[in-house]
Amino acid sequence: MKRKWHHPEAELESGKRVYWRSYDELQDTPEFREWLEREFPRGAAEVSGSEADENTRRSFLKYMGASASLAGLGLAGCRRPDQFIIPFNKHVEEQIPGRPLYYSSARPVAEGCIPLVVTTYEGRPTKVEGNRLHPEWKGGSDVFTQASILDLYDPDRSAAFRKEGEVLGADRFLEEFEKGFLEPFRAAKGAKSALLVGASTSPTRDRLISELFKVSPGLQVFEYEPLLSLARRQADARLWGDGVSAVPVIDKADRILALDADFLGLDPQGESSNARWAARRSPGKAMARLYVVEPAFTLTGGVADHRMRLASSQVIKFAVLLAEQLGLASQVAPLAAKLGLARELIDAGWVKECAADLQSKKGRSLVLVGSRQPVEVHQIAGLINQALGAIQGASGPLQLVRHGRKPLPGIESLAAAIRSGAVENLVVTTPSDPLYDAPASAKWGESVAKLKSLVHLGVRHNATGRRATWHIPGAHYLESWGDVRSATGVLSIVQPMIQPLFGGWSELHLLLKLFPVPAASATAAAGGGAPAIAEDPGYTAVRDTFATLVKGDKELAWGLALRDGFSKGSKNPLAVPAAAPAALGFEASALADFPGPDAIEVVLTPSSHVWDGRFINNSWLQEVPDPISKLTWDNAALMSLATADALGVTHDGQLISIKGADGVSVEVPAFRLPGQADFTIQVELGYGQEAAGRVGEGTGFNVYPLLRKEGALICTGAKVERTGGKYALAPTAIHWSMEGRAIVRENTAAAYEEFVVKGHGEDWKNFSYNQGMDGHIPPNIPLYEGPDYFRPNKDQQGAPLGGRFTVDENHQWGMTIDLNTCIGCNACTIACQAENNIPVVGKEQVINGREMHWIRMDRYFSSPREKAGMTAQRVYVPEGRGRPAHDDDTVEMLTQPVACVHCEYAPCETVCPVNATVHSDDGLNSMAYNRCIGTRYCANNCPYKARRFNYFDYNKRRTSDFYLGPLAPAEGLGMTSLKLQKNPNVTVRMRGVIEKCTYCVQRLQSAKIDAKAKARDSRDVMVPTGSVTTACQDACPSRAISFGNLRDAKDPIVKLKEDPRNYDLLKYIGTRPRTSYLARVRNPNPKMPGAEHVGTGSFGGH
Amino acid sequence: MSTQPQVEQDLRGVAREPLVLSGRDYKWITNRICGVVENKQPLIWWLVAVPGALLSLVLLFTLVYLVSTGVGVWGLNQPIAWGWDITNFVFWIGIGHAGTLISAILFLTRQKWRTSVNRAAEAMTLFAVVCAGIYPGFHVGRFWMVWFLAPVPNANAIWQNFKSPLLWDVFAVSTYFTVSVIFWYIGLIPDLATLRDRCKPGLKKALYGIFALGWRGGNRQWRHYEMGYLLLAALSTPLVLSVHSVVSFDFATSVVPGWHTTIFPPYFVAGAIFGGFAMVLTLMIPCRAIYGLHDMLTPKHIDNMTKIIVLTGTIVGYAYLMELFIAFYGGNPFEVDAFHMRTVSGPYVWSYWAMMFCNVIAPQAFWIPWCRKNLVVVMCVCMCVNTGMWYERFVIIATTLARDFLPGQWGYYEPTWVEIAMFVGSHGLFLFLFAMFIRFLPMIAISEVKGVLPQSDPHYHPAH
Amino acid sequence: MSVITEDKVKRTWGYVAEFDTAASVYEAAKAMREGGYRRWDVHSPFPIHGMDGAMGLGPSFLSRIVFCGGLAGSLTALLLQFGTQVGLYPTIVQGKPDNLFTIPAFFPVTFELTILFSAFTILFSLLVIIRLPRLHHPLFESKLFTGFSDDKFIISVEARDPKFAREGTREFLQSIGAKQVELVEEEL
Amino acid sequence: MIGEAPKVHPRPGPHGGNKHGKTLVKFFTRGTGDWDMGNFFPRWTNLLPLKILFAIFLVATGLAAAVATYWTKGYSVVGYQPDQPIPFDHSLHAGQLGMDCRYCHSHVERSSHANVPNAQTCWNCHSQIRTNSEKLVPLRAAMDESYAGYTGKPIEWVRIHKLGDYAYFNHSVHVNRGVSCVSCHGKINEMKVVWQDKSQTMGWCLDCHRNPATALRPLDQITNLNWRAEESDRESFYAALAHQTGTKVADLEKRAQERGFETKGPLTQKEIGSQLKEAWGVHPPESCSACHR
Repeated sequence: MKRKWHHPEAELESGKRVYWRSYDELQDTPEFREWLEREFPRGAAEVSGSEADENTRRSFLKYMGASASLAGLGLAGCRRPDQFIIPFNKHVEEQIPGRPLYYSSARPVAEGCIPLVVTTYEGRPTKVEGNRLHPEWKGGSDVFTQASILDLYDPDRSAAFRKEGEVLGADRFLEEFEKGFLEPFRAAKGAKSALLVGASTSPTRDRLISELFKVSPGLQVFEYEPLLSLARRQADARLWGDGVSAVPVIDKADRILALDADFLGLDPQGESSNARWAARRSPGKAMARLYVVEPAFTLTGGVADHRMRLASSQVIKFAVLLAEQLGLASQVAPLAAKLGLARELIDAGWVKECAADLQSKKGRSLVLVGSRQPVEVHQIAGLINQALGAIQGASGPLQLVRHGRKPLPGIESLAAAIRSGAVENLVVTTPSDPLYDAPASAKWGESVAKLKSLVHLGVRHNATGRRATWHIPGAHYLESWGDVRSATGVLSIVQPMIQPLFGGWSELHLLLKLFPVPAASATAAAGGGAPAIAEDPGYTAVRDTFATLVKGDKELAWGLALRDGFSKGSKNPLAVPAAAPAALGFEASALADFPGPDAIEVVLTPSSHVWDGRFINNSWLQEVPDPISKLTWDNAALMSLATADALGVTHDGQLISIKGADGVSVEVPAFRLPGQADFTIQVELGYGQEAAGRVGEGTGFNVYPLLRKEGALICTGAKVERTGGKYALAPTAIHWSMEGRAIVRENTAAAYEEFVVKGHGEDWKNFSYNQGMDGHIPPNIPLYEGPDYFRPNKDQQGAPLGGRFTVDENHQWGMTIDLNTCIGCNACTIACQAENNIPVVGKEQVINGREMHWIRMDRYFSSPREKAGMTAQRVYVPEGRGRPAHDDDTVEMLTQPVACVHCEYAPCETVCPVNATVHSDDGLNSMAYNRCIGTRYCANNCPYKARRFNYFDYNKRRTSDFYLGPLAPAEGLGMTSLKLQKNPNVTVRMRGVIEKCTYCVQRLQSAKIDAKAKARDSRDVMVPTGSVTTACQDACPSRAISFGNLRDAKDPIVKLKEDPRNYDLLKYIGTRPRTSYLARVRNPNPKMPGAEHVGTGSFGGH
Repeated sequence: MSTQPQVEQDLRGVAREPLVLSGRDYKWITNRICGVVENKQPLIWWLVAVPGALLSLVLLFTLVYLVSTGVGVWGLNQPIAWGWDITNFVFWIGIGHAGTLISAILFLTRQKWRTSVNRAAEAMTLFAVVCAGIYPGFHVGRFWMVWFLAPVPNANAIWQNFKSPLLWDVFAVSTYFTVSVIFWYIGLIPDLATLRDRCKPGLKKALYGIFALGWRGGNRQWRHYEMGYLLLAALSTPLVLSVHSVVSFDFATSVVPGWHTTIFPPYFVAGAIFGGFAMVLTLMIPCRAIYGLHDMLTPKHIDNMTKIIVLTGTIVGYAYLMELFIAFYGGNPFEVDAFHMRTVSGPYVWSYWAMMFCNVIAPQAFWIPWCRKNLVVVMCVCMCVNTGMWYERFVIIATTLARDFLPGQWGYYEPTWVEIAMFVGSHGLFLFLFAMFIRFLPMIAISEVKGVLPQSDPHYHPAH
Repeated sequence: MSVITEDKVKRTWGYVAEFDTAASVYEAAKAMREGGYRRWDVHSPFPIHGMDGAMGLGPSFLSRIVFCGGLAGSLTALLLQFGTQVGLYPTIVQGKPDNLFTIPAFFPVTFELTILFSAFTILFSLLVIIRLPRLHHPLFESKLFTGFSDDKFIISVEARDPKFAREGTREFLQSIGAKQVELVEEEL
Repeated sequence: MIGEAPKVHPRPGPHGGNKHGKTLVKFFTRGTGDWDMGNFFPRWTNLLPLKILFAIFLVATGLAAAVATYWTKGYSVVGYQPDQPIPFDHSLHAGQLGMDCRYCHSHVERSSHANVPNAQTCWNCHSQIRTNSEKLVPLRAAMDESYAGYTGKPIEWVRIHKLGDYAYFNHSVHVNRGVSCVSCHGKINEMKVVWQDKSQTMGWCLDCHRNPATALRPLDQITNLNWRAEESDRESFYAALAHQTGTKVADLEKRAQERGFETKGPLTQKEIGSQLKEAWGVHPPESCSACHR
């Protein structure tokens, strides 16, 4: 019975915008374009925004490789609509439909880079991961890097060339730009012109700028980003000379003192500091000890062994006191004279013992200073570090790297030059948005008005872009060629993965345009290969630079650099410091008084969501909860409970006005958190932008007006009062306390020594294993034995239970999360979001408690007082916030990532009526979305609350349209390009189904399939040890997450599961989770005041 | 209330008061009960039926909105994945227990006073189960996939998970509904015959005639009929007990502290009887007044039911206290905390104490005979119990989920307008269906009431 | 015994006799039984206690049928559950077994289906036994008969009864206390 | 009063209601008139319940049968045979000419997808052979730059086999572990125009995953769609298997005997499959996450 269906002639959609571009050997040939458009007609249809296609599209989207699928509902009898498979005309090298390709690249950041490996599916980059080959980084990334992939596909990215706001086509723009700006610029040899760039370590950019000086001697170059540490650069220059920066190498330090320095979090210093710090936190081996002095909890403060809360403006006094203790009294004498009350208010015992401890590890001690601290503190720290012998060439914890870059003047000088008439034309390429974030001292708005022309190159059409005469859409780093040096100088090539989706230019491209027509770099031909790649002029420029930087076979070196992601042996040389730096003339400026109710200190910090504001339109970052406050989608004025009381703040979200010392006032909602210095308010920068895009619009509050001078992130003497208004904040956690439950377990290094190292028999259990209820779990006497996933199947037919179910004898997956090295940075959360197509739900739904992150970062505060009496903090404040009624210096922060722990005896499974969630033979708690009907019973019965429910069609509708249901526009997103980011191997879930961590089952399956396909007729189907990783594991900057095959004796996970610190969360219930945790170990200095409280956060309760 | 003195006299009388007062005869009973159906409905009926119908439309609208838009239109969230939906389900299912219980258990225990209330109570059961069924049916995320719950052979070759209490629920509730319908219908057959025989030819007679199945009341039918009815009663009794036990398994078999409690099945069953009787009284007392049924729904009936309420209310109160005691005595800190937060420190403490007052304190009034006789007091207490039983389910579901194992994922839940509209709408549907029942069917079992008249005893002689 | 009236053929079906009280019909029933009648019945608005004895009827056999129905329900449920959970597609949920040990989880559904099948058996076998639905019946031709659903007690005697005699039976009925007696004829 | 003859009315006979064409509605809504006594329902209504019951039974059975037949993939999908832009004849290429499947579907052993060949693949031969065929116009339009109708547009093949978007099938693991193309696609080498030969439902997948022995065959026969177990040579099969697994033929034969296979006579698929499953450790997953993720 063969029936024929005749299909109508397929209509080719021509003339529609195609985003499918890639730098590939055949890119941009008609074949390639066609392939991209035809091979993925659905993707293409989405890209073209065809409503008709969207209507017929199934909600379970899968972005398959070479297969087309435009499914209707597929009713019986009615034939599904014909679908087409459109193969290439010519084969694309290395491209196998259905298999990903991996390329190395790097994400440039202000003082270095994050080396990456990028996963691409048929030309679409979908995921970035740390480059494990990189000599300094060895993998790992951070939350911004993980989220940067979303920026690439941001539909609100600048997509058009504009002249005075008017959109011009690329060709016409180029023509007019050439005539209107470039020709006059070249003709004037750059006179009265300036370039405002962001911070970068790109050798090519440096080369181009210096070459540009030669041909355009009139050009001036300035550098601006609001969060650059000018003070550190200044101090480094004073202490160690020009072109040298002091790079901490954390793993070489035994004692670290961080002075307002969140070096593990938002104030990164050095390279791969998290991993290096983590490496020194193994109990039993010589553990490093971390002292932190800071105004409010940071991730660094959270993992500190000793932490002092101290107003940011007072840190200098601490530094002075410390210097005195370390025998540098004479050098700091001018400041010591101005200490005022500090000698009484700063715990002298703390300072003394801290100093003694640093001194005791001479040569292995390190003092780090936060970027926002004034130059004096950096200088004092430099002196201390030198006195402590931290600088010993390549072996010391502080290395003086000679990068040779000349410091560029900042925005204040530029503004002055503009106002004086010295600069009339300005080219802005900085990734920040000066019209929004420039300090008041620059009077930037006023200055810009004086310009004749303003050229703006930016990925976002931000405030500066809107004001610009010429706005050029910028290329994302995944779209452009570039190069970058890490902090120690290792050179990486930034490779594009895809042609600019919106036709943007890279910074190098624009710089090259400024050259006289036969471009300087065009002389060096790019060798024989790949002419097509030359479309981005940056390519030749980067290759030219590269050729000057390597010796030997340049072709080979280039190839290796592209393959490995770095150029071997390209580290910068180390500088040798003067034996003793000359006494440094401290500016004898007055030291600010301790803040008080009338003179509040406001600390402006980088945002964990939007950094300095550049990620304002990145919904992943907006929605990832701040690691400490757990706020999403907003910034807030964080304050201690005492401060809140003093200011009359009774509820979170009450609006306060902050009036700076010079009268500028901003309004921000208040949010209370423990562990903050009193009368210090911390606010994140970067919010409240007007030109933000659809995601960022209306989020948060702009506090840049408080930034009075470049780098002046500490504002003292502010007047703060309640305005009477209220604002709805969206925190994802409403509770602070562990309620005396041993959830995040910790103990001290001394206890480890006692119970584990020196202990006998079962003593080790006293360390963490028996904490809480686990010490008295009654014996489990089952009627029948549950499945034993580690017992071999007797026969292929046999099963552990005598039933038909057999276990996988080769693979049993398991995970451990080391709470000792996990600092709670959220990189895993975002990596998981990128890998698993997790939707963003918007602020309203976060307030409703419906965030979808598969990994939730639980954060608890604990303090001895809480432990003393459990009832003290059980105060219920309406609006659903349980508040500890305490806030003191001993408060500790504990973080714990919680995802599905894949219980062997999973309570969720038994309650599902339709068998949508059952156990797999390799020990996964699997979730079949297509079977799920959404009773949510599993979510209720999950003790870890790891299951997430799709309350709405999150993937299909805009966050504002959820409640409209089918009345919302069919393609309400207007965000079709975002879909290109989706991982084709993971189902995009529809409304009404539960989802949760799958252990990245798509990776596991593909590894197993590859192993089987490789095995062919042999029985050796075990996945090679360590060859499969989960997304969170890859992303973790401190390697806290380990994942592996418990059946593979060689796998490190097997050892970790036997670690004495290993414990199961909520073991009492008997769920036998496959994810277990390793208890945190704090390493207190027993002589420190309050040392007895350190590392006891999980004691005492149950 | 012309018969009141008579009643008083009767009450003072010897051992057993008559079940039908004023010496009413068969004819009177037939006329009075059929009269409700045959005569025009009083204004108050319209005041119930019309708003009931409108509210049912509201329910319909919210259901359409819910299914078309997503469960997100409710206020549920991450820790609290069940809220008013399952609360209302358990609430209605609980109410749905009194009917079959009165019919079955009281029948088996030869409580003849049941005859005056069982028909309405059974109808109430059905309507309550209809209301209840809406919630689990529609609370799922993908309503159009609900058929996955039915074990039908399919091309995917997959089946249900028969270990899931939710699937047990599906079987229990649908069985309960079906059996209740059968029970109710079998009971209705003789009365439908009465209505049929009183009707003039026409559509009405045709419909009553069809549903009366040609009942001829012959003893050769009655004897099998009685056996069938007895068997149904015998089956319904464990069924009633099982249904609410199974509903309680939804909670009791879970691991959630505050749910994971072996006391749940009896506690739920007692609660269901408790709430069901309160709802029966809530409905029957107005009906009695409106339709002049005082002689059939006598103070004795009300007295009996209030006594059951105070009994079951006390059982429920005992269960509440036992829960607390077991939590304390068991020493499981998660459970201790769960109950601590329920009763003292959690976000929903008010609902716990509302429940405590309504379900345990208020019914204690019924120890006092005066309160059992005063219909105003009875109505007030019954309304309290209705409210309290709703709160009980809310306390069990919402407060428990809001505060379980990991404080990092604690939350708070409040309903949206959709949930409130659905709640009100389901009450509308219930009232509408009940009004329709009053309008078209005999609300008191005619043949059964006749059967308990003294003259129905074949050895009865008026002289004695 | 057919009478032709106009175009219709009528056949005598029997007599119906009306009684006023339960007690009188009870006595009359005893008399009927003693009088040797076989095909007769007592129609009453409610089941009269002891009437089975008076009429000489034994207990109903319905319960035995229902037992079979219930058993069928139990077996169906067990088969369905065991077959699908252990036989057709065993799955591991919460480490629970996929063999005989899993049966306790099947009790609730087994119980419910037992009840459900029993209830259906009751309904359908009851209807079969009492031969309902039968909307048309010669008795409905009688004027007196409909009183059974109100306040009257009716004894009906079929003409097929061997003891039936057109006059004799009427007299007998009157003699045992019938208030009214009516001849029922059915059309053919 | 006693014995009063009932009134006689002209009324329908035993089957009157139907015969006289009265509709039910009319019947039920007839006026009271002189119908105040006597049987309200005509005699034929006594049989009505049985008739209705019977009708319901018939309709339900029919409906169930219809759904079971037509509302299944076996009916709606199997046999799907769309016209292709180029009427590529598999029976000619794969059948008569004996081209290996992997010549065109070249990534099938490496990727989840068995790719449809690039136009270049066709062009390899058809730039020389039958260049002027009418049928090959789309190919020339795609590839032949000298052709007048050259567009460079790739060929749009109509997709035949499609699983749900939520099912992740992987070709490579099947063809590398002894499952032939023919198991899922049928005898493509005999199809002039390809149709879908198997329902490819989940139940169908599971049949094989539970009993892989029904499909496994030696790896060198994967793309030989004509291979039949019965035609394989017993001795060479066992010799090869023994060689590959490093066991003795005798042991293998003993195993076959234990499994209840005849050790003489022609081989059967079951025997071959069961031996290969054992030898290669084939253990196809039945877990949800194997295909859904």
